[in-house]
Amino acid sequence: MRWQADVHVRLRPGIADPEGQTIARGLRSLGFETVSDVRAGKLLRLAFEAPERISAEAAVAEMCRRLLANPVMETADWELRAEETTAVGVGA
Amino acid sequence: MRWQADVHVRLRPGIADPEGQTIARGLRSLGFETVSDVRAGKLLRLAFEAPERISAEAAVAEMCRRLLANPVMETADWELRAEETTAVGVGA
Amino acid sequence: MSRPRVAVVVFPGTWSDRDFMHVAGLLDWEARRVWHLDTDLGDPDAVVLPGGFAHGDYLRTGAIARFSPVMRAVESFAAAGGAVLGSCNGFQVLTEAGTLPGVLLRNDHLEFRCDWQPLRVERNTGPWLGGLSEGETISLPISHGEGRYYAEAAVLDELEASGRVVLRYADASGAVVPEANPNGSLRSIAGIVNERGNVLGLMPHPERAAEAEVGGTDGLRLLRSLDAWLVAQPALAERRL
Amino acid sequence: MTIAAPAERHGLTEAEYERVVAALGREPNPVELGMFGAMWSEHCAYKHSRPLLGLLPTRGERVLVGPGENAGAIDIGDGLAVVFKVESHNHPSAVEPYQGAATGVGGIIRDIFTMGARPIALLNSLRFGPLDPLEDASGRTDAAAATRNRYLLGGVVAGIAGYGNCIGIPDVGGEIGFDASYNGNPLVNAMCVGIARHDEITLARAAGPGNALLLVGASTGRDGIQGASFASASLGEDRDERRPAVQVGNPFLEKLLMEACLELSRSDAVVAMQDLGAAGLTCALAEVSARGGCGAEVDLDLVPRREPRMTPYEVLLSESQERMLIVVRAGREAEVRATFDRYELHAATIGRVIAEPVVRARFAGSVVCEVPGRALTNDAPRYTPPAAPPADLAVRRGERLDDLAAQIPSASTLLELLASPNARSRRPIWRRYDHMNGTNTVVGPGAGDAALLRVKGTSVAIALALDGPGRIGALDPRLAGAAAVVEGAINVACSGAAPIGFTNCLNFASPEEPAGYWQLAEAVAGMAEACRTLGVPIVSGNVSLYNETPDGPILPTPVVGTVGLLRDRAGAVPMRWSAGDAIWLLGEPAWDAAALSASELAWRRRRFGGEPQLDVGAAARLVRLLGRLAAERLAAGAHDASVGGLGVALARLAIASSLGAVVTLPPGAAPFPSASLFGERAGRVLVAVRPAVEAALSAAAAEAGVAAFRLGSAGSD
Ligand SMILES: Nc1ncnc2c1ncn2[C@@H]1O[C@H](COP(=O)(O)OP(=O)(O)O)[C@@H](O)[C@H]1O
Ligand SMILES: [Mg+2]
Repeated sequence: MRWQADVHVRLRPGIADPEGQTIARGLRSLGFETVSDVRAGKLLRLAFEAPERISAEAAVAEMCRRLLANPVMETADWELRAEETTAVGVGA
Repeated sequence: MRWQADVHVRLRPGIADPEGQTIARGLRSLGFETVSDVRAGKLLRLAFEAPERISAEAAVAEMCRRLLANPVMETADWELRAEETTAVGVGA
Repeated sequence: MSRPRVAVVVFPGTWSDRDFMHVAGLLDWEARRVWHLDTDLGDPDAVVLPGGFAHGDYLRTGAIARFSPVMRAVESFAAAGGAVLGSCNGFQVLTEAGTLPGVLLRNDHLEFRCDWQPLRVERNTGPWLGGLSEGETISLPISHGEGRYYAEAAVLDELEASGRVVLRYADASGAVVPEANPNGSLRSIAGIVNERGNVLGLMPHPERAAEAEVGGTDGLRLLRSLDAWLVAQPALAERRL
Repeated sequence: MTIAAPAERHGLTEAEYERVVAALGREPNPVELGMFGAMWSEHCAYKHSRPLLGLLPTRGERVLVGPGENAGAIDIGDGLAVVFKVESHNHPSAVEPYQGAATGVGGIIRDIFTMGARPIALLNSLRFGPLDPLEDASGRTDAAAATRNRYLLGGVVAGIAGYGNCIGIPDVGGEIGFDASYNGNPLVNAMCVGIARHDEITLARAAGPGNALLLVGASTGRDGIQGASFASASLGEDRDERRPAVQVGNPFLEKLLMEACLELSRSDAVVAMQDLGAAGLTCALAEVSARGGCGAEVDLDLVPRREPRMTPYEVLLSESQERMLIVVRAGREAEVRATFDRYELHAATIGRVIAEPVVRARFAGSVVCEVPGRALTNDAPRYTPPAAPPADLAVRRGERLDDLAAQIPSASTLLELLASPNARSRRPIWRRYDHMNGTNTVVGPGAGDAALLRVKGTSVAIALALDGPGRIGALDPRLAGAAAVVEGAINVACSGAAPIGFTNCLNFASPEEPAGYWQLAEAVAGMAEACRTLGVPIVSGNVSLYNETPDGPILPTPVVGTVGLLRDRAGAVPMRWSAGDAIWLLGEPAWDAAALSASELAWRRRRFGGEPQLDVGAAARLVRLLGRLAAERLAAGAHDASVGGLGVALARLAIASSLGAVVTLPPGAAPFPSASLFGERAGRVLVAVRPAVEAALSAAAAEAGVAAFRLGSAGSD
């Protein structure tokens, strides 16, 4: 069965995010003065196969743990959907 | 009223994504052989103010158009929520 | 003693291996490149992880490299007390691998930065720093976009307490001041060692400072430290007899 | 099969279409028409510039490879050659600055390693509109345009840095200028320099029917289809529709390609290498076969794709980056493939060299195109359109600058010029480039007029500079061409090197306008003359036309890359003076009011006219003299006058040396002191001299026929 996962990798709270700060400044200088904060992260859309949802979930968790996020500074969560269906589950 | 938007910036389909390809290769070599594709994008969490949902939506759309995504190669969609509530709307 | 045998690890996107090989010639080291898919380091006296963009630095610097087959050999060499130097991308790989604590984040000003950088030598122990003096100011090139050292406060305190912060960004007079910090590293950290002190990770490029003609020789002094250290290692000396 | 597209779609005129029919002896099919459209675009075919380029001197004793190959090559002794070329990526950078600039750098690097040379340096020449409306004396830049210019500059510099830093080739110099004519149409020219052993230089000529054609590197997507025709049209209002899919660079992949190709250039299993650039596979197949006088037959089904359902037209014209075509001796494919495997690169055999001089491609079993390679390349149309100077030129040239020139210069004017966008420190740019990788950089950016790189294993250094002529082109494009050449030669000569070769990039507006073509023709003539006078050939180059927006054309911008040779780098001359040094000015003085025309000062005072001048013969004598001064160790330091004239040049030397100087201009400068101090006429160099050798210096200058003036000395506060 084919799966699609949208993995969101975010900086842990408290870690300085100069990229987010720069974007926030940019937005404010464009006239969006009420923007008080921006945090920048990564969005990874994965396509892969797994026999069933439970193993697909486990695979994404493992991919995040081993490669996609570095726990020293990042957290990851994801949305997993079976391709050609619309069921959405949220994991963390 | 305070709003939080999670903006997803993705490469348009067809645009080459060396980062995604490299991550896919990395995952396969770690043993996740069924990974057929990875597309890399950006995740931006914005905090800002707007009087109501309709103007908040319009503001995010405008921020995407003017700064957050280059329409030549990227698309943006977002989830908008009022802070301290849990209502979620999806825009594009 | 015979010439130090040094393994220079090469990932697909590594480039400072060429400069290390050149400097190895100046130092009269017997240096050998080891491709990242190799599992055997070839019984070296020291291992160098040079600068570059190991796998394009996509995702995170060093994230993919740490899984390369050669890294198992590097890790066990390090665990056995062997001299390991990770410079720039090599430092990033060592932190991703967990051989050294912390992580290197994008420079606080978001730009790549290439420049000569004064550094204060905080400790001169271990294989790579013995030829320098504590408290002295040396100058080495930096060249990175992601060199902002970060670790949790407790980890930083532990590093400081155990004397493992060995190099700090400084101004020309050796003062560690915020203006001299080129990337926003916490506590101006430019280089650290592991608990045993045999593994050094640093963002600067010692191999680029080995000849006056191209700007300076402090890097050569740093690298030359290895020779004396090896001689002082009875176990190694015996093995080499 | 593809949808039939009208000739219009591919940018071909009715007459050109007829020419295609004549070349084929039949109507082209839609795929073939697309191939002609791309190959006969200005970008690939040089329709309007080829006849002019014939004027450039390209021969010389040291020339190993001249124009026509991927890059030029010049002998530097010790069995080594320097291989170099400059190329533009203007239009793509206007649309997506980061990727446009990055892929420009990637493209020029491929040109160098395709020749079997290891790239050792990059340089870049940039032009943008003003970053601040207040900095535009012409008043043509509003806040929105300035914001866009800042975005473009940020993206372009990041893209150059992103690609060059990742692949590991140091960016050692360049130049940048600002003018309202570049609003919305920035110029991004990148130069790459490599070193090769003579016997490892690899040409791009297919030979030997039966030899295999390998396609290596990235898989093929729909990137940049019609990029060649896009680059050959102005950035008009309809640019959104013309826009091809943005190409994304992958420097990491290119690093692998580079290492593999360099390894293979030492093997006799490889007959030829050609990178895929504009017009993709079509251009690569046509060029290698036309150069080799043979043909190529490929099966498009064997081309690795990134996207499903690509048409033969798309596969043939895709401009996906980081791809190479390798011609491999029959029977040796396995060995070559093993090398690519080692670098984790995918190599597909897509066809063979054939004797019949045609490019033939099959798709799903049937032939989709069959075109003589020469028809696509050498037989492209050539035009010599009408040329005429801009109508208002005579009036503008007639402007007198005497009043401005006669003003008494003030310290605040000097500070204003030093801080001006066209003269201020470039450190914020070059510190974002790794300029030390390879440990060859003896003189890096900001430290001299030219970058100086040692060649390991020899006593030699090569000096590199990349220069454009500022605004002279608006008043005298011929002089602009000459000035770019002279500035390059003098920049390398200041470091003690002798110029040995040039490359050039011609950035101009539409040649279909008489003024545009006139500017191009004049500039090329001026470059040719100056090269002849210096006795130095041009061995490679690139042309970028149609640089204009609805607001108008860009300034004529011929950019010249110069390579100099310093036999003994121990004798390199720094850009510095020391306490007690005498300061001399060498070169034809420019004490007249016209010296201010096209200068930064005049422009800032809204004086856009005048008659710029340049004595190329005198400049050539100066270049030779500088070489001699270095060889005889008579010059302790040198720096040429460029933007901001002598005033800014003196200030730069003082800053570089952390030491001031007291100078007095000679009596001849008295009538027009501002022109004398801030005029920008090329061909003048400040030299620092130890007092003991002043007599020798002045004798050498007299002997060389170079005017020399003692201005003062350094260190006396
Ligand atoms: N775009 C650029 N990229 C890299 N280096 C640059 C760039 N522009 C200028 N430089 C470097 O900055 C220094 C000063 O440049 P420039 O102002 O053009 O010098 P000058 O007018 O004295 O010849 C030179 O070393 C040059 O190579
Ligand atoms: Mg100069």
